[in-house]
Amino acid sequence: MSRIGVFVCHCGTNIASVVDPDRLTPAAREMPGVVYAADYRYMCSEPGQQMIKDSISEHGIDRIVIASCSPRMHETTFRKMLKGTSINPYMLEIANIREQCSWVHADKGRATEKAIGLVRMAVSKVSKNEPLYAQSIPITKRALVIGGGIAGIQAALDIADAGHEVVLLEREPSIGGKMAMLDKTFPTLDCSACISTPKMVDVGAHPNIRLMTYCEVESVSGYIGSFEVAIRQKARYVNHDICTGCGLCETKCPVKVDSEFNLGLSKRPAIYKLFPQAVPSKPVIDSESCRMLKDGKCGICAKLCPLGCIDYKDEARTVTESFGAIIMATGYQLVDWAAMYGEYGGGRYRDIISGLQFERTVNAAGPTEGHILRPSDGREPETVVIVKCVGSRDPKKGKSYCSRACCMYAAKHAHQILEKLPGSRVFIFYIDVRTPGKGYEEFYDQTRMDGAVYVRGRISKIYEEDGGLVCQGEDSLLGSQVRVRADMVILETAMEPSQGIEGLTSMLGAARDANNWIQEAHPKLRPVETQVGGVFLAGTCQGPKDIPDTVSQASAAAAKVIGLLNKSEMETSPMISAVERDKCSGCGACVGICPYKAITLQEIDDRLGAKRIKREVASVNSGLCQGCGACTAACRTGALDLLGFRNGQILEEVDALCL
Amino acid sequence: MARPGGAAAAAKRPVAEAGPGAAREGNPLLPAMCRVIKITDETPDVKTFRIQTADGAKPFDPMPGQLAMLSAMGVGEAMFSVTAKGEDWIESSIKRVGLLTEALHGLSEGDMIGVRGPYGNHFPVDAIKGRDLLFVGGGIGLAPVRSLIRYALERREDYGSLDVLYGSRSYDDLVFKSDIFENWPAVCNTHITIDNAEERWDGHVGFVPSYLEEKAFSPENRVVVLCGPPIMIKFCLESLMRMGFSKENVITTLEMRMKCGVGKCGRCNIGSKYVCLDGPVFTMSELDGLPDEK
Amino acid sequence: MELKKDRLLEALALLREGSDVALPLPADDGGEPAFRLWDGVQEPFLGSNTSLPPKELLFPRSEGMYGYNLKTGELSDILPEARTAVFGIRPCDVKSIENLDHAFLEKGYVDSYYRARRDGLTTIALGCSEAARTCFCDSMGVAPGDAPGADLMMNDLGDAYSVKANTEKGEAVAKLWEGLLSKGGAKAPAAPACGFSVKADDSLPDRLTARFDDPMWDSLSKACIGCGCCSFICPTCYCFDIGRENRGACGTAFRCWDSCMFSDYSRMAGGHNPRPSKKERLRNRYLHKLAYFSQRYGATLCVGCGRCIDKCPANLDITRVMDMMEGVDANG
Amino acid sequence: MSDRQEKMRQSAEKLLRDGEVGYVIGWGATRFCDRTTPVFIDSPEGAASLVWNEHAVNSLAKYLLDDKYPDKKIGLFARGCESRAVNRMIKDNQVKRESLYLIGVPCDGKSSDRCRLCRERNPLVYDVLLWEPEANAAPADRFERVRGVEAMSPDERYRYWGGVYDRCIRCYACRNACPVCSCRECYVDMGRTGFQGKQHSRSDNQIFGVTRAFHVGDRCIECGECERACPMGLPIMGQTQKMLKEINELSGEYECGLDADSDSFLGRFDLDDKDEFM
Amino acid sequence: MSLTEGFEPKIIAFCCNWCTYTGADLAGLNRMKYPENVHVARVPCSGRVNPQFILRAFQKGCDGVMVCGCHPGDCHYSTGNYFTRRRFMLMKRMLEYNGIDPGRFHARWISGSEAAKFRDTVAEVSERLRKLGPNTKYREALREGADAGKGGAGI
Repeated sequence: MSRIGVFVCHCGTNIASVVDPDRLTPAAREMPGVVYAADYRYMCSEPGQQMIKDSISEHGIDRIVIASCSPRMHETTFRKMLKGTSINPYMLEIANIREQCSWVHADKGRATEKAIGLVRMAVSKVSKNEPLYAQSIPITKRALVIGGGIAGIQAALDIADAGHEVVLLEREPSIGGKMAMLDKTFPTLDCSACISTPKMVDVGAHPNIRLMTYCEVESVSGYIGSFEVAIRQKARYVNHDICTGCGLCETKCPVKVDSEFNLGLSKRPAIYKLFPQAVPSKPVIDSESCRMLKDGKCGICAKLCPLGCIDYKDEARTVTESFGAIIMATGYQLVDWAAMYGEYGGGRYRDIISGLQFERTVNAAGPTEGHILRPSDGREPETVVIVKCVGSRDPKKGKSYCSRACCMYAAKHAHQILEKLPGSRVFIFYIDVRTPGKGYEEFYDQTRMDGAVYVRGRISKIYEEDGGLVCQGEDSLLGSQVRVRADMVILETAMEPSQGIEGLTSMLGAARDANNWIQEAHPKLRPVETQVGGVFLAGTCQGPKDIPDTVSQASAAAAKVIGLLNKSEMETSPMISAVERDKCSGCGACVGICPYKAITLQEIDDRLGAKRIKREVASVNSGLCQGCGACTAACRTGALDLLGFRNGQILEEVDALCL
Repeated sequence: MARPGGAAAAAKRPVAEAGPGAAREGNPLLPAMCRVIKITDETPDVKTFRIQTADGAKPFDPMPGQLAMLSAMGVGEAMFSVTAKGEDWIESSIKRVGLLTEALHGLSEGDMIGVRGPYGNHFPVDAIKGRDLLFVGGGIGLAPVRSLIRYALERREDYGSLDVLYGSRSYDDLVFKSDIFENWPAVCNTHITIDNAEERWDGHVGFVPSYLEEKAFSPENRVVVLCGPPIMIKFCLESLMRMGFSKENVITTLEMRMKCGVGKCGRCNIGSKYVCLDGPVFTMSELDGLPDEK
Repeated sequence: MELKKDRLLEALALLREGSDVALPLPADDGGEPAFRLWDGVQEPFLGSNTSLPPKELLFPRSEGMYGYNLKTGELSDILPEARTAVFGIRPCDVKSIENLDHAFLEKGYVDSYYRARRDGLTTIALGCSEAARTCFCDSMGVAPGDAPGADLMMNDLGDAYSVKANTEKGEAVAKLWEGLLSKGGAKAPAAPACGFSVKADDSLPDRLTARFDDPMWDSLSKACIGCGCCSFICPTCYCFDIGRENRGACGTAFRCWDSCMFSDYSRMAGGHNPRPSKKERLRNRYLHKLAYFSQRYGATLCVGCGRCIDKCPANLDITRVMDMMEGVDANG
Repeated sequence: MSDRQEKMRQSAEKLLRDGEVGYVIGWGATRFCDRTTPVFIDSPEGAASLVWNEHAVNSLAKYLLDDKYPDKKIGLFARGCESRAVNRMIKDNQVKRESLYLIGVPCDGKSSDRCRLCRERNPLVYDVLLWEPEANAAPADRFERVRGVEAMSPDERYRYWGGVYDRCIRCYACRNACPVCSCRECYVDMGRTGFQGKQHSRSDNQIFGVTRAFHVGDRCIECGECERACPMGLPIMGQTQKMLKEINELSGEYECGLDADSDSFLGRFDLDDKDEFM
Repeated sequence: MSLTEGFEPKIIAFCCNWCTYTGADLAGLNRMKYPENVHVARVPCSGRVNPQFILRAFQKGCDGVMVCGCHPGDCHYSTGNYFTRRRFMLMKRMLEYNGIDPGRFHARWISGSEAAKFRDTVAEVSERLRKLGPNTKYREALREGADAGKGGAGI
């Protein structure tokens, strides 16, 4: 028989004024297994705790029930208290007789009855408690940041500055991400490259940061504190160990293909740096277009290179690295508007460009050296139409969400056009104008004063006429049809998660929301964590946001990682699922239910009579399991059970209530 | 509708006439509430419980080898051999293996425990009078044998030489340490062994069957009482056969799942025998006549 | 003496004044017929034997044994107080009750619960006038037309039943029915031939146990699905489990039917199971029916009612093992 | 009929002679001409005892669970119902396709009430097909009986099921015949957890019935073995079928065992599931 | 006098630790008042609730059962309550199909901030069950004298 002690807290008068301890305590004494029951004014106080500790040794108590405030309040307190006694900290149950009894009921008699019921439930449950022991898992003091945009750069720098090793992984040949492509940033209009490239350089030079560009994650295993990540280094065909980045090779390459960085507005060679300020500032060969790699004919770059860096036989390599924490900073991409909006020509009209293409156009280092020119004929546009919410807030065609940054960069684009092309006209078609940010509303006002014309309504159709683009839509404020003949149209398109997010998140076991953004652990209180322990979020991979928000989230994620890496080991909650292998038939019903991919089927050796067999059973990874217990309800045989909330314990509670 | 056959059969073996089951309005399935008056930790998973009736008497007077049905109230009942008895108590040593034994291990001194019995036959104490006795035990298997050792020691003059050969996996797993190291060596020959060498152990190391052969006990006028895990029994029996013992002179006790203890519920049969009534004590030659379902 | 058929319900009603009356009755919705307590109105189902045996009257599916209090240690016996007269019980089932008597009342211990119910039971048997095709009782020593072990024996005479008291209890019933009985000279027609017959002589138990290690048990048991159907519908299967049901400090120990065909039946606390697979379990059941019981109590436990043959989901047939024993002697 | 029986015997004999399989599970004769029993043929000579007639009623698939780790392939005569069971067992990781040799025998309809709902007479998975597929007979209205119960008032429904479970003898033939019940140890046999009382009472029987329905309902292949096996003739498929009916209504056409890949309803979720718990 | 007069239903509410249990605590913090009938059993996630718990509650004598968790999408464990939703959508229908009155089983999403919703739900369910009266269905039969301390549960 268990020897249960029950301790009833008055909580001053908070409990005692409604629930009668003089009835409750004697009633507890009568419950099966209870060998001692007492009450006190404040159980959580020093003398209260001392009294519990004394009673434990005096009465040979092996488990306790504390009838007090919510377990969410003091469960940890009392567990800590038990650490100094003969009892395991998990041999404790709390009957919530304050928040869920004395504070919500007025009738003293009935409230006391209910409190007796709650204590009886706790007594019954605790009779089935078993000692649990927290496991401690060692922390590998290294972080992996996936994605080398501004979010990843910021997070990597913060972690590295705190003294921890970081691997910054980028799948493109250079870090920099979308911010490197921008011209100016709102609302201050400072040059994007001027503020981001120094950070890129810092990353490249930081002793604690190892840059792994042109790399992709192949697989992830393990859990918080010890992830094993297989990273695939794509073949670069250029030996970066000796390459100085002189750039000679690029000059004579006979191949010209669309530049990714300039979004097709210019060409690049097959051996190339992503952009002039690329970090690392060394080229790679694009195997898809290189003549030597495709046909074995060319080899000019190899001949040119003074250091012999070119290696056409280079192959992709996979390395496996260990990390204690992972930050996801995989960013966004713009939706493929052409595929969604046939009524805008579906990509047939060259003078309809995306906002990001405009950024490249207006950038001094861009294909037009900063001159705003129409792609079709290189003429300066006189009338420009900017269409917002292309793909955003459009559940029928695109995304139902707001992409958050477009209102501001639409205003910025308008401002830049009006400034660079005096006398030009800019029409901005909008659904709403949203400017919640420091200096944002002022910037928007300024743009209107600059002469941008805001028209409320969606453009329903764009077609070509006489070398111009006719934009047709409704002015929903006036309730009339509008037609604007424009020389150029800029579509401020929606953000969507980067390509490949599905594979990466499923490798990690991280969830995605309805729109495929990575799901944060809690939308309010744990916005930079995922529900996978040790995996954090920075920037737009979690949802659309602008640069300031991205950078602050990156720093926040970095702070979480630093906090984690500062420990050499961490305790995991012992209240996790456990498998009784004898009972498990290996049906796998639990595997798909687990949100953390914590359960796998594992082959074990067993005997069947005299025969040796191998059979599969469920196996819970204690580093990944968070103790939700969803698997236990799916396990028909009850082979899986949740420690601390075992089936038997919950059934005891049910039975006890019904007495 | 009394049947004459029943009474005749009952006369043949010790029946719980004095037990609480029989005393309480004849319902043999009704336990008596007794008290645990002393608990001894034998090994990490074996405890010995000393049990007494509520008014301080012996629950019943078992013969060596007989069984008691013990219950943790509200959890369940199971059959255990009575390992010792005193003036006003009986003792059972219980290994923790399942739900019920776990509950019993949770008992404290002074707690209540349900008792009924004694059940089953007993070691043939009269038939082996005058013989040399060799007790061979392994692990918790010493428990049922202990009752007979104590019986023989109390009637030392009735029996010839007494040898106890006992082994366990490790020093920690040896049960009844005060008996095997202090009480018994003074009055009989003890031979203790453990499976693997340990630092604090300077006694014999090795398995029971080989130790048995090593000791080369003569089969002459000797009866062996053998109890332990099935695999040990098997090898010991082989050793004993090699040493020239006959199966008639090797006695063991059996364990089976039992619910009623009185030959009704059907569980513990081996062929037409019920372990709870016809056993648990059998000679090896008797077992040879039973189906191999143990 | 005889009882006109049209006065049967009257006779039963008279019985019902002094005790419960159980009859073979169909289920409310026409399901399987079984012995159920009579409400005084329903017509008995007498066309064939019941699917469920009458053993429930003596050995209920579940019965309380004693109550206890965990806090005080108080114990209280729950002995049944039953007075039941059962009508329409067939000779095979009467024989099965004799077997249950052996099991529950002999060999040193008397089962108090069974004893109480048994003392209160009066058996009024009805001889069979027609055999089901699964019947083989006459091979098992039961006369389909006569049940000497019944308190009162009745046989179908066409428009009446013959009535013959075998015991004091039976005479008491006859006396109770005095006003309804008439003198009748008609002799019961010859008992019907069983559906089939098997050879089950006195040497069968020893011949069977000699084949304990025979490979035939493998082939016999392969198709078994390991349910407890045969045990539960068998009139003589009497295995039980003892369990407990707690409500706070109070609890009840109860016993309920159990089947040796279930895997957990013989499994011990440490996990060892002396009968680990259905081969060992089926063998044990067959041998218990046909060998072990006779070796212990001198009576074959199988009474040839054929219920298990009729109901087995896998169409297993206990008599197959008897057929296989033809020509096999006890020395293997 | 006898032509087909001959084909089956020849096929089994060849498989055994060639050592392709360790044994073949089929049907054999009993004492009664209108009943067959599952047989396990392990020699080529034994194949002659195979029987195929309208009384070859029992589903054979469940026996695969008795031998989950065979040394050699198991030959199994598979009709529609066996093949659906096999699919389900593969999905539940209970048997491996590669350890089976499925001898497809399109079913010509059997004399059993369990075939009432048959929607697939032909094996959906097999290694060899012994004869041409049969046309599927129009099955009885799949959920007719469920609707009948639904039409009752709550009290009537309770009386109906109470009556059913009063008669249940807890022999677990339904469970043991069910190809989807594949736990190593059934929850009812685990007193330790205490989900289920062992008493034979109306409430414990009912709880067994509903729990069983919940455990198998979203994987039920509607073979009807549970009802066929029930010695008390209880209409227990009415429970699992209710589950299926509701799943059909909640998530569209739903039938189990048609392939070996589909997740069961309770093993997955859909963000757009109906929400009535707001 | 009707059977249900003066009857106070016994209700068990399985509440997830992160949303509903917190919401219930908040109701306390705000000193909201609701009937005493509901007893909360804390579970980590509504996905932990095995439908068999509900059957057990009715068997042992609960008049009503509630399962409460985070709103879909807000689950602390990301997807647990989506399984809850499916499971109990079926369970509710199975219970009704077996004759349990629809008013006796309720699943609700109640977030940590919805203290008022917790209060209102408890009040509503209590009131509904008060009208329905004691549950007899699925209920184990109690042996006579079981409450007199002599013996226990029913046969």
